[in-house]
Amino acid sequence: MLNMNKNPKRVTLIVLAMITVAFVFSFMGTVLAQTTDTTVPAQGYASGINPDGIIKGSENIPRISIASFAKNILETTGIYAFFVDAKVKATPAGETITVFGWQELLMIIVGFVIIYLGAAKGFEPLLLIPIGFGTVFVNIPFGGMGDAPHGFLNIIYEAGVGNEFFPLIIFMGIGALTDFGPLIANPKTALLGAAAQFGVFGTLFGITAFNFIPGFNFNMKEACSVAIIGGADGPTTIYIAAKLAPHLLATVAVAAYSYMALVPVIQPPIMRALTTPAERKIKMKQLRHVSKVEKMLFPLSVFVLSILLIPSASPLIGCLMFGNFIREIGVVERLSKTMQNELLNIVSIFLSLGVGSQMTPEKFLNPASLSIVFMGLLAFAIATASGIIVAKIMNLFLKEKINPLIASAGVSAVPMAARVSNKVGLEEDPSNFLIMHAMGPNVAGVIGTAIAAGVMIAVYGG
Amino acid sequence: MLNMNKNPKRVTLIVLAMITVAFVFSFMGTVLAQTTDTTVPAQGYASGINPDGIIKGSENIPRISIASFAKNILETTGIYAFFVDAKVKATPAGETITVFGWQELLMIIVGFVIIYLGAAKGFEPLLLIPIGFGTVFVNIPFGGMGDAPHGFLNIIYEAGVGNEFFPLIIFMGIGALTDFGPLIANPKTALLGAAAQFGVFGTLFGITAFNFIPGFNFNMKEACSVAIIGGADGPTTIYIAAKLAPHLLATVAVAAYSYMALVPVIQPPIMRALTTPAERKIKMKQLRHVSKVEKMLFPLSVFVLSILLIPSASPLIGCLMFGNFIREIGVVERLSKTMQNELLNIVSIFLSLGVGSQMTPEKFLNPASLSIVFMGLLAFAIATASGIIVAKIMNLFLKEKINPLIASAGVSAVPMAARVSNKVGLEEDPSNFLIMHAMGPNVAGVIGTAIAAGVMIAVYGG
Amino acid sequence: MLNMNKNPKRVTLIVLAMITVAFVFSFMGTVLAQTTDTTVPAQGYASGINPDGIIKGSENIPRISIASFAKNILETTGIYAFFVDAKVKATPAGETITVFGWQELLMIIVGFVIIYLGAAKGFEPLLLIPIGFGTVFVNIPFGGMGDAPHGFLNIIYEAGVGNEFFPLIIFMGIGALTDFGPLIANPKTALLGAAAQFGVFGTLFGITAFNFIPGFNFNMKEACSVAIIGGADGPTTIYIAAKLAPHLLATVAVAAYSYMALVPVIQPPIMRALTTPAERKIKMKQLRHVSKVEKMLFPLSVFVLSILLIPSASPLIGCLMFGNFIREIGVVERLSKTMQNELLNIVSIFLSLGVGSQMTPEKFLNPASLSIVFMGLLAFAIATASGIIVAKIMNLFLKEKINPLIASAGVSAVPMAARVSNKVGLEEDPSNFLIMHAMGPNVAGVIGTAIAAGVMIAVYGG
Amino acid sequence: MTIIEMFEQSGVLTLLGMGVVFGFLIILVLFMDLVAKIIHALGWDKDAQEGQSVQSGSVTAATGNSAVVAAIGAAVNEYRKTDK
Amino acid sequence: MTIIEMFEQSGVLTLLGMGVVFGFLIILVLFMDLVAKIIHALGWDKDAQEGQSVQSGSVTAATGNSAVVAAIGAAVNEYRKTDK
Amino acid sequence: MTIIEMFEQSGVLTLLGMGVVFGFLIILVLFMDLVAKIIHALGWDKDAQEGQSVQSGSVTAATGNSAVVAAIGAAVNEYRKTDK
Ligand code: NA
Ligand code: NA
Ligand code: NA
Repeated sequence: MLNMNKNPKRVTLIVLAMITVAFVFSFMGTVLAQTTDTTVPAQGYASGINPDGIIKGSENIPRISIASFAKNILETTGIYAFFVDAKVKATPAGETITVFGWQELLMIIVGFVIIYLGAAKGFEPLLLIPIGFGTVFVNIPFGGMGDAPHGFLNIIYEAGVGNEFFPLIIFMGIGALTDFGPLIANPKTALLGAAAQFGVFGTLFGITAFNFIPGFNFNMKEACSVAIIGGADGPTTIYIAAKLAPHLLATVAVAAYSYMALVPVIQPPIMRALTTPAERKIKMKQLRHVSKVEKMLFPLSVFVLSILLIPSASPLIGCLMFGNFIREIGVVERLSKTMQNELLNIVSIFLSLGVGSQMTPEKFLNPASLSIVFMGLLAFAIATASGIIVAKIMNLFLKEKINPLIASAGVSAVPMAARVSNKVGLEEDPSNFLIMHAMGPNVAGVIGTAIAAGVMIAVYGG
Repeated sequence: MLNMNKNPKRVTLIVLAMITVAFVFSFMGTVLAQTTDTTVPAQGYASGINPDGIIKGSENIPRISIASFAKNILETTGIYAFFVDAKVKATPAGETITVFGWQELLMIIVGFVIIYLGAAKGFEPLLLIPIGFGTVFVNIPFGGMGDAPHGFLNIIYEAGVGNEFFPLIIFMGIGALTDFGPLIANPKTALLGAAAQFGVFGTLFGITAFNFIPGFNFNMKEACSVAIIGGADGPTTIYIAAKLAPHLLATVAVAAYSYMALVPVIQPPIMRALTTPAERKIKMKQLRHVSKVEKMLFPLSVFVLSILLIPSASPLIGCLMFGNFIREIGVVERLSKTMQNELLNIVSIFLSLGVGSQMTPEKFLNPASLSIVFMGLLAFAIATASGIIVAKIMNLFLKEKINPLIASAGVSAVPMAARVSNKVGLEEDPSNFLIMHAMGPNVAGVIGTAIAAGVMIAVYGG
Repeated sequence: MLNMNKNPKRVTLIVLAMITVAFVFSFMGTVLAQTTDTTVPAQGYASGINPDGIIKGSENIPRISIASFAKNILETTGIYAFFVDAKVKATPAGETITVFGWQELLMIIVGFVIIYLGAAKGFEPLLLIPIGFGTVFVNIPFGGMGDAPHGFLNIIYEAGVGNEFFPLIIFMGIGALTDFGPLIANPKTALLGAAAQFGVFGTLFGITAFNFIPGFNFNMKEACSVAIIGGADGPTTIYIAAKLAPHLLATVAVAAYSYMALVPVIQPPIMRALTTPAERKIKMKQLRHVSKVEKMLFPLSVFVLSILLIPSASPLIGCLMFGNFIREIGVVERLSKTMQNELLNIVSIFLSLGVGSQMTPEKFLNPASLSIVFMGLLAFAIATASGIIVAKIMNLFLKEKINPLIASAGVSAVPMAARVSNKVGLEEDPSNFLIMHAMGPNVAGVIGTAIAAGVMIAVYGG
Repeated sequence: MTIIEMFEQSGVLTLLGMGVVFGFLIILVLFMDLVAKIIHALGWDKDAQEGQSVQSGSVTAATGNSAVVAAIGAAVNEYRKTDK
Repeated sequence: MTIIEMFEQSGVLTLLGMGVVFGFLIILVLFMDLVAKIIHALGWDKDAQEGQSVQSGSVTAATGNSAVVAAIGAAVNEYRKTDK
Repeated sequence: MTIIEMFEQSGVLTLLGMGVVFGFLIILVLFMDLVAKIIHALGWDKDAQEGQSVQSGSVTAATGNSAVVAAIGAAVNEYRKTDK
């Protein structure tokens, strides 16, 4: 047996011999089968004795000539399709729309721009690169990757993007990656995470205002799906969009992730404008150490409170806290690692590809997309500002002042926003490290956005 | 291109400019689309020139007032639901039943108790923690996590719990983790693994007896699903329940895993009661070393024998031995690691959540659940005792006596039961390490239970 | 709380007490439920006060006697089934066929032969071992592992084998594992990868010729599915078969992987026959170093060209290049590792099991299978030879001669074929390492085969 | 729903939505304070009090060894590649 | 099916089910003995006979290095965290 | 379709299919040459020019350390197993 490696030729011969034996047997079966035929064509079936017969099963195979082949190959190039194609598709609203080849090309370019943004350092590459590829994939003419039921992207979308599955798995992974210690050590920073949700709700007015422009028709469900971008939470955004306005899913998801990547650009000017140098120099007391027991009880506490008070937010909060409990309990290191790594990575790839797969002309190329881009920016700005303002109000009552720079981290975008707080603080005082203090509002922002999402679901149905 | 990181603002501007260009294009499409409208309401559609028009698509959006919102938010709290809720559901038997809010609360508490049991060191935390979270998740009012078709837990359950998928994947992983060496070195200990199956079959009588109590109605299929708990094998238990009595799946799975965790509590008293100190001191000869070729041939041998003799057990045996063959063959280390780690962990999380998702009032809160808990305990006790008794009988005929303490490991619960054998042995003689000897019956118990499951499927249909 | 580990018995008691309380509650529910009964049998339902009653729900449970049990167990052994069984099944062509037990046995033996081939060092064990197990699994009588909808293998097949899903995931993984550097450094070797596709198209004639033999009926779609074996690319082969001739999927996949494993046996004689010793001694200039930017742009370039020129090949090319871009871009190491390892391994296991699950008598035991085995061999031989011949033709025009031994690597079978080039080269000149030069045609062969597949899909429909 | 009505609705939703968000997080803050006090009273936070010095020590070690960590990481990576 | 009948059925199932379980495992034991003898006769078990000393050696090494292993494990873990 | 027709069809498909395959790969080769020239002109390939010595150095190191790598690999493996 172990000699096999030394005699590969003999092995090959033996295998071929075995297959030949199988053949002899197999013929018996087929000879039997042959008798149960249906209607034989006039020419009979092709074989050596009847070379002019028809090959069985070849009836519906198209015939090609050099000319037809050349024409066919030419007409199935992408170049040709981009110029000539015109397909009738249905918009999410049920209206028929003609999608032209150049629109597909435009979307492919959008896809490559997303890839470009993602591939540049620090722009949420883990998400934007696969989203960009998904966008390109789905718009390839004759690619069929988004087609039901067997297209690659359709399979992925149906598996977990159009429902609760992938977003909640991602939340489990985020929970397993997150250390809530800074929030537990200084619980009042949770209020800054709450304040940032003004970015979510305030944006509703802006979206409503867009309705004054002809061509824009946002109803409240759609407005909520757009406004949640201000929460700076990818999975929550996708979760809400899938429930309230699936046709906007891709656009709001891409906007959310793009602005999360742009947090270092959007936030600092607002932070500087709303704070005085003296405020930016406020030093905060070092955080107390948090015991293991507190870290273990925290996820359970948040989960129980969410069940009692706002159960429509419980799927999001529950999965986040499930992941965090697995992390902190210590006895299930295997599961914790899997949630943080393999499972999170695999689902990230699929969720991102699936989000990208919704970036089709009939869903994306409409006025709503543009307004979503502008409203997303507004939402981030409001969230940043309202966090800072609430911090300043809190400072009126607190003995130990809060550095308002940490309040901008309440938008979530963990841990990018906390790093921005730290960076702007260091500009003013190079010895003042705010990162750990900013992590408190930062992780509270995730909880706050989940609660806001729960309110929307409670009001407008899940 | 590489300068992008240095000029994030410029990049942002460029992107916004590109999007605006896309917008110009996009309007063309929608202007065309606008023409294909249907019936316009009397007021016309809303826009700047017709601010009193109806916003398109807003017809079915509910309106909220402060009062209705407050009422709605209040009535969708968990606290309210636990007191007031009453839903009509169908039991597995098809009868309608009213599920009250307090029953959901009770199940959530049961879920947290399961989490508590799991989180405590050594109580099968890898399984009980996710089962507990699944139990809590599915019972959250307004959470909808168990609802078909898009609920998180429903997706998981349909994907692999209600069919053969996850249990068999777990068996592959267990096979890849198991070293059958001790069994190969001392094959006669396999008989102790067989003897422990009395725990499975003997429990049938107990379950039958429960039918004397009004309100209990176990038929043979249900009795088999409960009795298999005595095999101390989670995936086999789930596999059988999914085939013979899906409505009992969660209860028997939780019972099985709980008692597997309680093996160190259940077994020692029985072991001490049935053995004399002299027996407990029996020293066994060191196991011979097992060659690599034997380890490679063993999984194939067991698999072939199961195909020839009891093919209805072959899915279980086959997957176990597939994993073990991958482990022992050595040339596919990649697959072996994946089966042992990532795949096993991911599927464990999903299987456990899916099992938990079956713990609903209409399935769990009935007399059967209580009897299952007691019968599971009985099954473990019978399995332990019968293993020991058979070992004592074998000692009447063997020259090299078997220490009967290793026979209790025949229940499986790998490797917990073998550790218990070792511990009880050390109490009597601190120099007598039984762990390797006990691994033989321990892994044989897994095979034995799979065979018993095969018998049940052969008789009562798969 | 932390004392729990010290008092497991008390914990057990507490838990049992809690369950008993739950029981008290639970009875209320069921007592209510009992009232909503339907028709009670004449004897009444069984209980302690009516021991002669019928056990509710036991009406349809079969009764067993010792004789019937023994008969049943005997008739459900594999041995019995192999001798006696005869099931009516439908062939892929829709004809009814009787599958006998011995045919299932034969397929199980084929499965074990595949396992044997795979388990021997160097024979694509990562794929052939699971394919072999899949083959065995699906043919186990009474195993039901391939049955719709709940069979283990049916679930796997439906999830990703019968559609685009698993093959494209594998291509992503291969992309993430492949270094295209050698091809970028010496692009003209891409032509050798193109030349090897003669192995694909040339085989069409052989398959057509088989139609002369009575019992063989290959139409063009089937011929393409078989010919693509010459591309030596497992996922592409499966992808094409799933689109053009699903009933041949397993056979062509197994043939493709088997011959990929046999490359070291098939290629060297052809290589030696077609080259002179002087040619085999040609030394090639060391490859220039390839910059990171080139490696990053390469996957995007190939992807864009495929979209513009032959979009029907874009799903394959696109996924390959997605994986490669993730690899080369460097900022998403997490995703790159996941694609190369966990995701690739998990999907490999499933794809292979799913391929194996198609190896049933009704699909495999027919004349087509035998011819596929011979045609696969022919395809590999033509591919090898045509690569070498094109290299010799190119040498007529090139100043820097190409060693024609590297041209055989154009068949793909990465990196086996490149190693064979190196080995045959070393036989002639022990200082002439060709491996890096051979990697160019080797990876180009993957692209070339994907283009050939794209042509087939463009012509015969996807 | 007209645009004016939608502004109104947005106002109601903002007012009450922010109320719920703040309400929840304030209750959470109070609850966490309570839990922290109970834990302290029961003495379950000893690991944190003692751990302070230990933890900072381990952090230093980790930072100091970052070159070693990177080296091991690279080695493991290398090993993985060879392994395939 | 009445309760009495179900007791009877349980009896039949126990009797014959245990028969099958024991039957299968006894055949397995005999088969394994046979396989072991054949392997020994063919000399394929040399790795085991020679391996004995080697294996115990490696076990000692592994145990002795457990601190190193733990350190590397921690380092790798640390590396993974930084890596994200 | 008769057998003769199918031979004919195979011929057409071979001729044109190989044309497409060669066409695509020739365009790819030309495009790659172009990209390489542009990259060189822009000076983006400096890492490759400088990297030459560095890379060969690292390769030697990697080879030299293969024992260490294997040891670490084994240790990590061991660690994983204990970990479960
Ligand atoms: Na947020
Ligand atoms: Na067992
Ligand atoms: Na190829």
